[in-house]
Amino acid sequence: MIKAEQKPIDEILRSIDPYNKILLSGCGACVTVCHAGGEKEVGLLASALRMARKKIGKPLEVLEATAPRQCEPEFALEFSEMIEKVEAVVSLACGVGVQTLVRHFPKMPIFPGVNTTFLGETITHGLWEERCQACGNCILDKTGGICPISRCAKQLLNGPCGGSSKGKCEIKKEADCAWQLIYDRLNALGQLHKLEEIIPAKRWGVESRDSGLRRIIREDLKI
Amino acid sequence: MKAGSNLEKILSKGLFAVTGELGPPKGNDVSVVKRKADLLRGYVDAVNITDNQTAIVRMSSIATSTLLLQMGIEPVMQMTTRDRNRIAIQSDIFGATALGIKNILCLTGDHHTFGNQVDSKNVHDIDSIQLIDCVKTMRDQGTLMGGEEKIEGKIELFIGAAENPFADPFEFRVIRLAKKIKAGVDFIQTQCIYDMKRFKEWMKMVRDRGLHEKVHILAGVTPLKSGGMARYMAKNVSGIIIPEEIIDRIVKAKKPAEEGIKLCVEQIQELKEIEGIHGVHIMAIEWEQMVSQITEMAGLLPRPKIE
Amino acid sequence: MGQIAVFIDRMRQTIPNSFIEKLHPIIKEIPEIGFISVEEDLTSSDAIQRMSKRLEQGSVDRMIIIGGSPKNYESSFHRFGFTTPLNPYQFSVANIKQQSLWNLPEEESLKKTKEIILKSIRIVSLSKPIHTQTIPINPEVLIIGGGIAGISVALALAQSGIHVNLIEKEKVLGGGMNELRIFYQDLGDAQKWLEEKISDVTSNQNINLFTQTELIYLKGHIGRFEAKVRKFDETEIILHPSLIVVATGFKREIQREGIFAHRRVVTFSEIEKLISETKAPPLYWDGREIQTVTFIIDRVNEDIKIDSINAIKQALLLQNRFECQVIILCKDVKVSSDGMERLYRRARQEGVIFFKYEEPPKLSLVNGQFQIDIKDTSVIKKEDQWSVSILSDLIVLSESFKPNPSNEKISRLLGIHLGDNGFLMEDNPQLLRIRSNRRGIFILGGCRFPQTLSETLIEGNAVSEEVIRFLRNGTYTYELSVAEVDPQKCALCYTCPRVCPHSAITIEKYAERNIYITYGIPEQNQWPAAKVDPAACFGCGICVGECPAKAITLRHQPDELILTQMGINYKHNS
Amino acid sequence: MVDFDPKIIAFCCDQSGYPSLDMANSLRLNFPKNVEIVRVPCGGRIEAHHLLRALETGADGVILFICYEENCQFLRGNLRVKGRILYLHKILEKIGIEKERIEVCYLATNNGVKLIEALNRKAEELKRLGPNPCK
Repeated sequence: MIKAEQKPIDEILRSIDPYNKILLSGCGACVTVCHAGGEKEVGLLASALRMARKKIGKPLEVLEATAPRQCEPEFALEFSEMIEKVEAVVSLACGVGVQTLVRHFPKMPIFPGVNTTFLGETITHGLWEERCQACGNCILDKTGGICPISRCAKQLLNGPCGGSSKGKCEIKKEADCAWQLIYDRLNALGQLHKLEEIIPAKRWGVESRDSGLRRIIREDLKI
Repeated sequence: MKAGSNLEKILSKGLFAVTGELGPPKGNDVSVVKRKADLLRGYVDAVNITDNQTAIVRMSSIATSTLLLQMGIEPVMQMTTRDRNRIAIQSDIFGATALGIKNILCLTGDHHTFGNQVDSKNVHDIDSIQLIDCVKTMRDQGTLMGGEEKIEGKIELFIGAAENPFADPFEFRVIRLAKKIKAGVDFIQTQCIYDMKRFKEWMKMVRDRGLHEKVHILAGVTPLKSGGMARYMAKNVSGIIIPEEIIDRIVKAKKPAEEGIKLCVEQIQELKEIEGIHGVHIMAIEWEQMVSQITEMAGLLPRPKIE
Repeated sequence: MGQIAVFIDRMRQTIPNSFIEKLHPIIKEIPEIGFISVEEDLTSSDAIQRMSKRLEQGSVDRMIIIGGSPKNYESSFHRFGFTTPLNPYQFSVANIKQQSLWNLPEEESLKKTKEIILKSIRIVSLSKPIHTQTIPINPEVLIIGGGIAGISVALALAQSGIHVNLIEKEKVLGGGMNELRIFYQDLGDAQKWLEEKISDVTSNQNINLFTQTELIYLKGHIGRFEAKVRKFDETEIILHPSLIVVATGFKREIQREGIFAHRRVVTFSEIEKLISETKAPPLYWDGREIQTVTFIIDRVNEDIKIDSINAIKQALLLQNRFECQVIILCKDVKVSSDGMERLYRRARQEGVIFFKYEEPPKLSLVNGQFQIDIKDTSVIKKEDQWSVSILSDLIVLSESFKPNPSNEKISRLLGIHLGDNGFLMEDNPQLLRIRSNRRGIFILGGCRFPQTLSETLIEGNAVSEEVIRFLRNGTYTYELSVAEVDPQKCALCYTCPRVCPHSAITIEKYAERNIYITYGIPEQNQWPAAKVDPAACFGCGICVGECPAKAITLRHQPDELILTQMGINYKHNS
Repeated sequence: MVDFDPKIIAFCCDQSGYPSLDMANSLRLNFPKNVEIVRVPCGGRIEAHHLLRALETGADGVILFICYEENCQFLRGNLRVKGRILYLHKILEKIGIEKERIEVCYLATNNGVKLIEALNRKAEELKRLGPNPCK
């Protein structure tokens, strides 16, 4: 799922400096799961913002609301009534959710409250790691199910660089070398022969974000 | 002949090749290049020109290689995929070959966070093996990468790559070498060797697969200047293994630098005896003046002249 | 909403009458008040009876006490079995004992007291009644592990008419007890005793015995567990125990290296077998007559006392029955269980030699005998300690006691905690150690910590007693003062199942997808959400504090009660 | 030092804080003047937003009386709340509020004297810090 981290409060305070009444909107999906923008975080941040503004003598009124999933237009529109009452919105949803609000409330200033960080999984409670870069053409079948694009610092597709040492990456010593993991896994599966194949260069410019705005169109689903 | 470079000629004649390394200046001061090149002239068959090594911004390897050509020294132009996408890579190859460069070393490059432009975006459009494939396609098929598009003119390059027998997973290193050969590499320069036992083990794996007959392997050596340098490299540089006894030997020596040179010469002599080693690559980092002494002591002089 | 009863507790004249007189007019001002009653000591049984009678008249539906600590009232109500017609959660205490309010200057004291009383009234007005729930329970128990711990509990429960499923991984019952041949105290035949117990188990109608059987999964909670076990022939059986007893024991292990690999270095189990099988002296081992035996204990297992006790028992037998000279080398003699101190003294009287060591004894072979060199540490000064050499025919060595390797799997399947040492963990050292962190699952015997037979049997009795008491009524009643998840808000983030200390939360399909189907909703029409099992929840509120979606409320202490206690009118600003 | 009676909200865990409070009451120890007691079943029940709300709605300081580490009846409630406090301290630092205004004090069941000492010390400290600027 999408992982995000809350922005530093001073940055959010700077964004909303000109306003006296804002809506702080959370999202009940990914950002709730990674404890960055669920209802609890909304409440905490609202209190913190109010306190910070009271301290400098510019009291702030904060409305709080959390949508089940902010990136759906209908859920975003549920904020309509509240948005009419405020001067600006800080959204704790991921970058997608923020833009859903932007699309539906063209005249309202809307600021992000989190930094959307990556697509990742929970390793243990409180530790998340990147697993996918949405490159647009999955190669996990070739690499034993471990993604070198998101997990190798150099996105190498044909084996580890010279900096792989004792299973760790030289760039981030706490990170496992993706290619060590791939080697171990293919070894365990008895599929080391897969490593002998040269994986051709990826078609970044056609499949990934380098191709410009990507869209998925399902004609059959269109209403 | 694929490119007709001096290095290619020596290797294809079955002679023991010697290559050196030159780091371009952190600016446009040509005199630095000249001074370093003069120290290597006549002692090596070709000189590697690094491409923004350790991601420190330096004079480009194409420009520096061209300066060397003008001085009458043969360069091996290093090219990393860290900073160039396939448009820039192929364009640079056009330019380099037009300027007379005949050797290329295909690398991924050190990670940009090690350098002095940590905020930059790394490219890694293709990796080193795909780069080898790209150069080979340009040379042998006369087309651009992946396409049918014909190249105007003829690309002649002797294609090299690096390999590190000391990184992990050890068993993967030979597979990776085989992949590079499959992609079309002509010669290999290895990471600097101190752990002779592991290197010999690796070479045995290379020979078991018959790879030593498909590629010229140049063993990398780096003379150790001091005990401090040995310790630092062993501890901080991933993919370099320096056995304790070697560190000990340098640390305990009365004149560590001299001992370092002596050790390096011994290593070259030992490497020469290994089946499948076709040359050495001497990386005397900021110590180019010692190359003459090392090659002399190791009995590698004079370097053959081939017309 | 009905009216509020006010009881003023003078706490045995702690609060002066003059102060109470001043309180009356203040309280009377409050509109919700039904009646006011003053008691001398509200924690006494007759006062509580009076209070109960007063409340039965039914004019009020909630009450406050003005007095001391709520904890006092709660415990004495509990002690005297006080049942009011009021719901116990619609009750609040204005603790004016705090700061001895009556000792302050009059104006300030009255102002504060009024504040505290008003706060109590606000709290009691917000409190919602919390009821109890009763579920039927089967008198059925699952015991995992057929060692002596499992056997003893199984027999005790079966005798009380409880249906027992006893599963054992191995072919035979007995577990670690099979190594014990002689009792400690009366030196009786332990194997015979065990065999009788095992035959009792196999012949008992109430015990369903599954050998070579393992637990595969467990669902549900106390009173309603569902366990799947797999037998050696791959058949699977689903059981529905109300409670589970884990008694998987521990493992013995010995590492024999160097001289310890010699044939005449034996383990406690081997010498026990030898002693019990040799009828009369002399004692032979490895074709050699044994005259001197040296025990080396505390080499491993430094904090476990079984070795000490075994060594003393065996030493006495060797010394008396086989006329051997016995030496015991140890770091400490650990005899802190029933009668063991006496046994130790007897061993000394009978001539068993005890030597304390600090540095490990050195062993060598001299003319076919072991020479053991140690430093005598009875002298405190190190330089005065002299070396002692002992010649011995036989060395007895302790095996190390290791956690059962299956503990990890058991802890994962059952949701009970594993300690750092690999043994299963009791819930809380302050409580009964047979309770696991999960309600309805007991742990006993060596799977928690290796211990002597008698201790295990005592623990077994305690478990049996708890189980019987729980199953006696055929129903289980618990208060719904627990955490509750709103499935609509649950983001399925798995935070609460991970943080729940009692494994009372699981992700289950239970929420209703379609509002038009009003009951008996089939599973495919339910969506998954975190679910707190009210029978298993202890009501601590940790999950409530963690939930990122604020989907969990603590029924007996929702946010509004906390904010009211803080003095905030919770409606404001929220 | 500003002369005022700082308002302190004291959260008391039912296992340690509240029994200690009872003990302090029985010993008739002197409290600071302005203290609100909040009784919670376990330290783990205390949420971060309760503490911020406390400061926001007029408290000058908050103190949590919870069980010593490894002594929680619910195994990890005290550790969880400790984590929440660490997180809150970061927030307070960012918005320029002294993090000393939120404090944890570990108690056993019978630490009545320690509880009162902590409360009095807290009151002194808050007097030194001055009134909460976010009231």
